[in-house]
Amino acid sequence: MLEHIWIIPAITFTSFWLILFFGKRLPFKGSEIGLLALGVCLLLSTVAGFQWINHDSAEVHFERAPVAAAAEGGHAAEAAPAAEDGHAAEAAPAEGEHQAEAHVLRTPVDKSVHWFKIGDTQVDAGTHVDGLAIVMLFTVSVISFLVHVFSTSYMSGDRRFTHYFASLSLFTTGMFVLVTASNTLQGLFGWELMGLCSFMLIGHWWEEPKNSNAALKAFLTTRTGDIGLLVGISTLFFAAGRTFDIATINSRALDGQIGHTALLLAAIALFVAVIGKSAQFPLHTWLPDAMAGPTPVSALIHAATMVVAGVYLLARLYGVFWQAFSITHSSINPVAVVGGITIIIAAALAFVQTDIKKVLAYSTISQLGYMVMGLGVGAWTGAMFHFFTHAFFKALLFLGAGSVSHAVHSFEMDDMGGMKKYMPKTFWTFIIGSFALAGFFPLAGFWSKDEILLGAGQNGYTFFMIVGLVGAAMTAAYMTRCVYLTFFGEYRGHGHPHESPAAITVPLMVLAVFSVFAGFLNAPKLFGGEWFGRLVEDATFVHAAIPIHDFSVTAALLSMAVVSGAIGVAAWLHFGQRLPKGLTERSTPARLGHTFLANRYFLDHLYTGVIIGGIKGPIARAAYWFNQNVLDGVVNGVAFAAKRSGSWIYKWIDQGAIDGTVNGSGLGAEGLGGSLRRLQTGRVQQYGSLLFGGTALFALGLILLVARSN
Amino acid sequence: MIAQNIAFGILAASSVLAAIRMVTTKNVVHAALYLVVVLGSVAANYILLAAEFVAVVQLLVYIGAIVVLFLFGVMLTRAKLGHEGELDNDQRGLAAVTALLILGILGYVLVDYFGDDKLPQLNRTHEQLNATRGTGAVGNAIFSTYLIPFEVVSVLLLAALVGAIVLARRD
Amino acid sequence: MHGFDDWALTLAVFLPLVGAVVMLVIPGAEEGLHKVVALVTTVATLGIGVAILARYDYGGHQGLQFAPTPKDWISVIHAKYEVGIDGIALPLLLLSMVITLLVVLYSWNHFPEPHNPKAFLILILILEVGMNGTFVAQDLILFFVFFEVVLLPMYFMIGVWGGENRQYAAIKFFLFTLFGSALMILGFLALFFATGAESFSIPFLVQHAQANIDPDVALLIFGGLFMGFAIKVPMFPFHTWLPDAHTQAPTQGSVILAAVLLKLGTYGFIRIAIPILPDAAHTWAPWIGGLAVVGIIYGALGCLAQTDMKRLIAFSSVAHMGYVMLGIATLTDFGINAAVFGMVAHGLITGMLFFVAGSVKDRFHTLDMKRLGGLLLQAPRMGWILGFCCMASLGLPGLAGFWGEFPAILAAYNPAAGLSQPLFRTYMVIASIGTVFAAGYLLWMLQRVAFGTPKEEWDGHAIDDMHWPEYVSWVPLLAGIVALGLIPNLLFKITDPAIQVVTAAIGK
Amino acid sequence: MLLNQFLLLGAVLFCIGVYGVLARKNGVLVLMSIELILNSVNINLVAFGMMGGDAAAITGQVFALFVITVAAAEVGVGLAIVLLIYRNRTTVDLDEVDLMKG
Repeated sequence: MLEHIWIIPAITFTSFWLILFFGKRLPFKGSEIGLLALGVCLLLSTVAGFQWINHDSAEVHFERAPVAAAAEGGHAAEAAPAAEDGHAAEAAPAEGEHQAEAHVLRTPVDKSVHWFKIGDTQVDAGTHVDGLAIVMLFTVSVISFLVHVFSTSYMSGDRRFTHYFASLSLFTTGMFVLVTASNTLQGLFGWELMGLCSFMLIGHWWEEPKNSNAALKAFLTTRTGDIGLLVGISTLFFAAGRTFDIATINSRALDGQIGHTALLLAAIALFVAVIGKSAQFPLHTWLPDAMAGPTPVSALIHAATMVVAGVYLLARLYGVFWQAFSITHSSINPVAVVGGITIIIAAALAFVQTDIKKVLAYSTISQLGYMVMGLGVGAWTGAMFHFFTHAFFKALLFLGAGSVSHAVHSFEMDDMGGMKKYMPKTFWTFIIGSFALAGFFPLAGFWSKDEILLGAGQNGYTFFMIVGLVGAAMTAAYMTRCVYLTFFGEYRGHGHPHESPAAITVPLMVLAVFSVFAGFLNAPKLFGGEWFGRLVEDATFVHAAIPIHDFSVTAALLSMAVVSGAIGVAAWLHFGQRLPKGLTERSTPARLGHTFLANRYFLDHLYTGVIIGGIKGPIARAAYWFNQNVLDGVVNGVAFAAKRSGSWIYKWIDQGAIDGTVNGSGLGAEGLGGSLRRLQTGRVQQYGSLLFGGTALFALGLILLVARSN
Repeated sequence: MIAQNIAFGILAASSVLAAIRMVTTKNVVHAALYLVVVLGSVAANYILLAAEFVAVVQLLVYIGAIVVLFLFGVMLTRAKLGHEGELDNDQRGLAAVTALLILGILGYVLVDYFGDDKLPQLNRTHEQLNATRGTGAVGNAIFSTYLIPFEVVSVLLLAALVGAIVLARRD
Repeated sequence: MHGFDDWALTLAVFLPLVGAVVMLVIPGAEEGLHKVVALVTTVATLGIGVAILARYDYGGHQGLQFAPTPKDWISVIHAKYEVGIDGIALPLLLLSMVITLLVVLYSWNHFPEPHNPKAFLILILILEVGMNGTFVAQDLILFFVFFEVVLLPMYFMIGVWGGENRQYAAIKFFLFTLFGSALMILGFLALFFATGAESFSIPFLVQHAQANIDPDVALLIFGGLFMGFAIKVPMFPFHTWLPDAHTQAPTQGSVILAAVLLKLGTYGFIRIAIPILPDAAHTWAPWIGGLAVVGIIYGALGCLAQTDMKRLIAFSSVAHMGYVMLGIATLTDFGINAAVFGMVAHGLITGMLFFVAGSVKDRFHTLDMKRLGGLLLQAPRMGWILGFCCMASLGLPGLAGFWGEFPAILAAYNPAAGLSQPLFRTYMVIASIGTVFAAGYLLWMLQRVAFGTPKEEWDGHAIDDMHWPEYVSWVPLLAGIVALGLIPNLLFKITDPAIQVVTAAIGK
Repeated sequence: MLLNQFLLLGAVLFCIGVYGVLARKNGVLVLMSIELILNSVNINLVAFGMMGGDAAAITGQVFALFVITVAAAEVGVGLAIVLLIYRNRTTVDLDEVDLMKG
């Protein structure tokens, strides 16, 4: 299976076409094809997972860099390249308490076919399967499969049920292509394919302008980030010696074969793409708007595809970022900073939302911030682990929100309340998801978040650990608010809510199980061993460079305390009805703060109003004006001026007038302002004179040329 | 030789002057008459160049037919026989510049390339001339070497004839 | 088959002319017969094209193929009838054949006012003669003649079957291009005389021009050629004829104009200007690249200001040809490969967009985007095809447009030796920004035309979805877009050996 | 006699003709100017013919004859057109014949 991993995207791609062309004629309108395809994919990726676990661990040995050295400052850097060259034995054991421990890598499985060739550069299309790809494949398959199941009920009776399933298939294909890609160019294929599908799915109900606007915004924002991707891929292509191959790029970057300037340029450019795709500050604004799409799509976008594509890119080309930003050497770098800012600002926004999906959307942004920050501070494994656990509980929460809205026909939390007693299954699974998201022991989110925070602390990024803790507290608090508003108190909506059918609740329960137990896969040895870490870390480039840290009870206790405290305070405020009423009316700073948040830091105004409005409005109009009046004016003006210059020269010769320059510029200006029609006098003789005059001038030029060349 | 040069001088001067008057006069009928002068001078030039058949055809066709046609045209379009208000359009300047430009270029090229090349002297008798490049020779050439072009031109004339009739017919 | 190889190109060029002559003698009332004759002619021409494709030697043979011994044509000036193709001309020749066939098919029930299928189809066939001829000509005079042959049918097509402002557009198109041609022929003559007045043959000039022409003179000559080709491309700031011509031309005219005629200019750069005067091209390259990226951004801004769908697509051509020219300006194998790919891709995609726009106009009698909307509700298939074309046009990977854009951007990172890297990298970034603009205006158009609900004036009107001529003429293009997008080697395999020859000359 | 004296005469007449074509408003006068241009070409043809041998001289003359013939045809059709324009518009002023005006 590992050799033939291309089958997985091929299945979903085929399913897309089948649904598109034959879906409408089938009894279940094409949903059965999608379900079947994803079921097979899930099966195959599970098989692939088992094969990977049992895969030959070839003799590629390396030693872990000592943690203490990294934390104490800089020695790891010397150890790292040495270790990679296979001389780790000399370099590593010298340091302190953490004896370098031999790891055995599973060899990645590569398979490629000739794609195209230009000059001496041959580009192959291929698959690259390693631990990271396997985990991604599995996660994507699970989430996508459950989303398919959920959708059969949730979307039943929709206007474009068949199209919807076709797009889901294509969407999943995009993510599969990205995660199995062996070169950046293929990655770009998957990346943009997802952009296309998100456009189609967010704008699924395109009859309303609001939805198509959101779709446009999502596509354009991510596309803006893609400028970086294009530039980055180009830079790396040449810098790494005319290759798109990811493994080669990573190893050359780590070997120092790529100049630092080029590397830095590429890393910054790629990071811009990550910011766009993974909705990091300041390009995060599209994600909340993307809630215009159907809820299961939001689950898919947020949990397993699209937005995590950016994080995946960051993780996949980590060698580049690692070297370019000197992640071990510094205590601050752009990746960590952007991730940190995103955590806080998105979490803050989640407090003022009244739409349950938007709360979750901002929470996704915030959690993506964790992953990005994790990668920024060198906690590679932690970040990937957080992606893994986040996928489950975020999908759970979105589907749960979908389930609630299915019952009350609204996403506004003002229309909810007291759902606990109407929808017990949804309620309990949602609670599990919320606690997992908040990072409550021993649910999934706790372990992964903890690993990121620990990494930040130990790698010398203390400030970012604090940011992470603050973020964790905020997460716990806003989720408490969300749960309270949705499930507790009195029912504020209309109609009669009821529990959702099995097609909706079963996926919720499956996800809930994952949310509870997924965390133990990489829990410390005490609780089951760092199995996940060993599984994914065999990714080609991680090598010895990335330090790993033992579980720290102190850190865990600290984060638990923070989270519990936040939940406690929030619960006390909400459940005890102690929220200060009318605070925004009484206190000016509070009102300003609320306005600021309610307007999402005015970033949307900046983008939509100022930048897009500017380009689409005045700038485009000015360019067009320039086109019509200046360029066309020049054309027409030339004709006009030619016509006029005849009489002008006549006068000039006749009268010996001297003020030629003034007249000329005046005429020129008149020519520029000349209207479109001046060229087109329809007078044959004028055309004739231009023709004759032109010919004469050309002949003149020719004579001069020949005279010169003779 | 000198006689020929003097003749040429007179002919050239008269044709150029007449041509200039032709394109500047304000009277359409006068213009046609100036055209006659130009065409006549050119015909005389052909004789200087020992092309008497062309010269005769020039006189017959141009002055005999074409100018008459022009005069008919002038009459039929009811131009006044005297002065007319304005016969030129407003781009005389441009036209003059263009014409002078072309003249300058042509002149430069001609002088530069042909310099003082002399026309060959033909020291032959009248009979010899007639046999080699006179009317007889021209006639032979037209009906042997240039037979096909001649036929094509005939068809062209026929087409023009039909075309002119179709265009000018009143219906 | 030796005989076929000698005659294949001549047949490919003049077969449409035979068809046109046959149609001339058929009375105009026999519409059906005219359509059949035109169809048979174009199919037969394409058949020859396919045979050429089959017999083409894809291997190491890098020179001209299907090239018979040149025959004397105008012996006074040593102009010969010299034809031949290589990997650069072959795809474009086929593109021209395919597009003509599809246009004839599309015309089946789409004759614009004032109808007259006889004249219309004859013009299309004559256009094909000119287009095919330009791509196979290996003699500058022959090239020039074919290049100009194209003008007249297009002039009449716009001037007779065009929109309201057709005569203005037609004259503007004609004069503008003629102006460029004049400079171009001047350049050709200069090349001829400067190399000793021996031959107009392109292979001959490629070998002898560089060594025999004074560098300063070469710069001037390149300037003349540049003007001629740049107007045809069209490059900023010589593009102003294009939107008018496109907006006014009938659908078929727009398709041919966008799909094939614009390529004559870029093809001229790759076939004539750069190989013959590589050093001058090297000096000019930064300027060409600069104009190209200005064109990219400028075309995009122009698009954003439009309210007319067809005019928007026309402006998008300016932007897309900017990528092609950027690729050429890098003077690298990647860049020029991208350029040829971009030409073919643009031919397919923009051709499709104009087809769709034409069909929209057929149904709604307007292309004003303020009055359109909800196409997806009234004619879902057409709407989705429009969406597909927009995606292809904005360079989505997996579709043909991507391979014209991305390798050009890639090549700009590392232009040919001696060109300023910082400058071209700046171009690269600007060109990348252009991709966002492209997405912006295309999706904006899609949103306004296809999404939403129909405007009141069309509410309740039954709008036909696609007819069979639309199916048969569109499906091959759509399939081509996908096939080239997924397997770019289909094209790179053909173009690359020929382009290596071109770039090798630059290295020297 | 110099070759150039004839060629230059031709050039002068040609340019006068060009001026006339460009600057005259009356259709008939434009046609006359065209005759001037054709005549200048004829002078050149015959003069060039003189430079070669007998065959060249004959060729030059025959060409001149053909040009005269074509000129006659051209005048015939041209005047017919002018007449038609006059009949339709009661003017032969080319400035007002602007069907092609956009």
